Amino acid sequence: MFLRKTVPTIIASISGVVVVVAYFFQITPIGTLADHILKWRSVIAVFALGLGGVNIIRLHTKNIQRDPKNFYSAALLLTFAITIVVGLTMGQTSAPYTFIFDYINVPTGSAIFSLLAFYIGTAAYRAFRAKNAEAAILLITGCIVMLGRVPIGAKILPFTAPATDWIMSVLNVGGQRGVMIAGAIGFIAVSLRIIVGLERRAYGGE
Amino acid sequence: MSIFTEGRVFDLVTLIVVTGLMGLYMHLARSGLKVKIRPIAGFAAIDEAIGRAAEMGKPVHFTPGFGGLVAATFAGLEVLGYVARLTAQYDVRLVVTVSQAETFAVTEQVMRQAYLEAGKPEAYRPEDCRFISTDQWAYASGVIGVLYRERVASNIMIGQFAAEALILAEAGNTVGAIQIAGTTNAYQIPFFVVACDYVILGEEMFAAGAHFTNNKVHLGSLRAEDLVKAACLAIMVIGAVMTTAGSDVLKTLMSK
Amino acid sequence: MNVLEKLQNIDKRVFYLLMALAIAIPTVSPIGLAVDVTPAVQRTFDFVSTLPEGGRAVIGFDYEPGDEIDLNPQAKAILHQLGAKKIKVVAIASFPAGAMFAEQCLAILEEYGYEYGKDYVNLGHYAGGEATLAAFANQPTAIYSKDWRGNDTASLPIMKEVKSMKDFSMAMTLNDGPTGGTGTHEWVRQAVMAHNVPLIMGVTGVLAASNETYVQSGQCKGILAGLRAAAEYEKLVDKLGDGTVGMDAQSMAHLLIVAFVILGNAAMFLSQKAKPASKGGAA
Amino acid sequence: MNISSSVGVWVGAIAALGIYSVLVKDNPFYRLVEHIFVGASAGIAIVTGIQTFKSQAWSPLTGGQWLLIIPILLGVLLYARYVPQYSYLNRLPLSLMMGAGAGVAMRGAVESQIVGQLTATMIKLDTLDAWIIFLGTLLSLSYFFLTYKLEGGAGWAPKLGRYFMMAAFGAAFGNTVMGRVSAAIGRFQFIFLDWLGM
Repeated sequence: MFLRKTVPTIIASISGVVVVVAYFFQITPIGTLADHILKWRSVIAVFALGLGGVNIIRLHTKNIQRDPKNFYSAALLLTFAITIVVGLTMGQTSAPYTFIFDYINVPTGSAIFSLLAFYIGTAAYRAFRAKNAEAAILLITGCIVMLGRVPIGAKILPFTAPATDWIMSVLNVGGQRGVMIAGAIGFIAVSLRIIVGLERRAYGGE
Repeated sequence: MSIFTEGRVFDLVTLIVVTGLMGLYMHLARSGLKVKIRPIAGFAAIDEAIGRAAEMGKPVHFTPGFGGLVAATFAGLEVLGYVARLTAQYDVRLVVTVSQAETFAVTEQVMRQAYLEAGKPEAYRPEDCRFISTDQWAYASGVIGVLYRERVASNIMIGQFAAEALILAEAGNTVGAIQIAGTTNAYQIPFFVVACDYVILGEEMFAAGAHFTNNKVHLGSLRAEDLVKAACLAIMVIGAVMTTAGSDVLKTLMSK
Repeated sequence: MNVLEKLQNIDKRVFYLLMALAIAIPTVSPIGLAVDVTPAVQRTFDFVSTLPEGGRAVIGFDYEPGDEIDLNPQAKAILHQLGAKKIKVVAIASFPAGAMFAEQCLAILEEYGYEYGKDYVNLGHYAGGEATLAAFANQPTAIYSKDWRGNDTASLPIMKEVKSMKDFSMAMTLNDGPTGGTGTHEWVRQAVMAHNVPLIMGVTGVLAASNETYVQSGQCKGILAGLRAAAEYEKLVDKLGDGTVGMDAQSMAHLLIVAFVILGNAAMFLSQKAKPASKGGAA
Repeated sequence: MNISSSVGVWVGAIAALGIYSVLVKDNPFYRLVEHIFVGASAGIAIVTGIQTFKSQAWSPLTGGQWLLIIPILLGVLLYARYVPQYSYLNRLPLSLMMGAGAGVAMRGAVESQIVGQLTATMIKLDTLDAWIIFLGTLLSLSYFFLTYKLEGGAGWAPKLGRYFMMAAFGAAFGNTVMGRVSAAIGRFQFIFLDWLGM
């Protein structure tokens, strides 16, 4: 009971409180302790990566066991293993490792990112329908800003360029701020519940 | 030299008042104060989404997003607890994808615990709580893969999201999943609004505990949050009136 | 399903194909859609036009991968103008990747008969931000004993001509912000305030507003902001390039999305008119 | 056309085509690229993690910073979850990560988001624009009252607040298109110019 419930709550409370106090007060021992805690947290996070590695290996070996012809899972495990072996034995500046990074990781990542250019259009086509007042507002500000941002838009509808500037610097501000202020109050509430041990479930407590 | 950090004194006072108020109302709620929460459509839709998956015999996908252990992720994990218990009860398969390792470490525990609480610990399949990759775009591509290949009936995304938000939401829409999403990131909410069926806007997502279980303490803290919002409204009105009248006193005080 | 309903539920793949064409066509052959030259860009162009033929320019490639989409086209457009005026170019970079971008952009000068080492040089990356730039301004060879290609700078004819920042008739920074590299403010201090060398800037779109103050104060002779400025500059130097391609693709992509939105709404309203009881398209 | 002879360019171009193929539908090509990408990037994460561990924990520890034994032990305890009778021990490291995370979230929320946004709203109300910013902020915040129901006279406030939020969302959406299209232009240039040499 003690190790299961009480100690984790105490650890969470102390870590949270120390980090907060160190931010607002200039008390050297607390400041040092907070630095330690944050550093410890990043060290523990490295161990968490190991859990992720175990999960990847478990999932994909299971996939292969279930279907020995599942060569996708085999390809994933193979690149996973090669990357780790190359990175650890030859070093992060070696040519094979930089090849993986520069020619597999970076371009594939950029390609995934650029899918957004396509998705943003279909999402707009589907959702920007003036079915009710809210959808109409979304549609109107969205389209004005889209046109106002490109020279040809301003050529077709000259009002869009100044309207875009006005929307971005005036109309847009209130809505953004409301979301941010309310969100921050929620941040404090959820953090407080964790620090006082009310969200034990979140770290697997009962 | 003062023990207070300069420029953060007013922030400290704010924090003390806010947390004090929250503590007080959590206590009041526990000792009998009745607080009711207004309906939040996105949360109500979660039951519907899981019911739909049960009818169709297809899985539910949940992701707490791209974030590490930050406030929005905590809210996502809180919702995951309820989602996992519900799916366990209805015998619906739940696939969870995670990007950051520290978040994964917690997610796995939340899921296991939820199955235990639902009385079905044996139904928990470790390989359905998936660590994809800490890389934002690898995570996005992996989630696209899960949504397509597991043929999910419902896609729930609540937590911290960045630019990948729309990729996940469009992929979910393409496979015809009913989609419920929530994030506090004001720059990503628009993409959920256009691509998902239900959106839990910003702070609403922190009310999950109160919504699903009517947890008294949680309801108390929500009441305190509302009082803080009311105070913020009052301060903004007073501050704007003062500034208009030519006085910067309040602004200066708040920057201490 | 009638036509109006179909127009409300067009297959996503039709849109994807059109979007791919909207981006691919200008990439393969620039169209040069209407781009009006704004006063800020015109001012920059006019300033560079007043430089003496055969003068010298130092260009800082102060940006990282991701921002080359905006800044490489700006660099190339300016280099066309400098090349036509036979102005010698010395490139430096406060980011390692900046030196690589410099190498890509400087290739343009070969079109104008430039010779490496004599008419232009890519000195490569320097660490240390403003402090190093200040030292460079006092004595360039003290910072660079070798150029990016590995030559001894002492052996290069162009480096014999530049003993200090004062030997340049113009400085330019292509900049993506103060984090990590040398920011625009540091260039104002080291080029303009310390050595009185006129400075122009090329920045990413988001940095335009914050750097406008230097133009108003006269410390910056001209500013180019984002891909759009690159497209405008390409029009001025009459060399349609990546900036025009980018703006063409942007214009077409934006128009395509707006057109689809209008189509969806028009179809929805027309079908509602036709059958008042029916509901709209998919959520 | 002058097709590239660089292996790296070919690999990058094939990967990009594989990713784009998912726009048509899920297919073996996309699936393979996705799996290789996920494998490589997760491998990179592990390698980076081990380097971080060496430089931030192991080297300082062997250099005499003994306190670092604490997070290392706690880190090892994360794996207690695989041993049923000791699995509860993994709550110890989790509680430290959660607690510290909560602390960081809390201090950040007050400073930059509440106080900063409040003072930014205290503006001189002498123009229509200023009033729009001011009222927009108040009304959208009023939408977030969760335990008080604004009824009757005040019932329109959260509704108007939602309108302001929708206007902001539309604007943010429209404003983002350019950056996303730029990313696609970058990839297309890579495919057509660097790879195919057109």
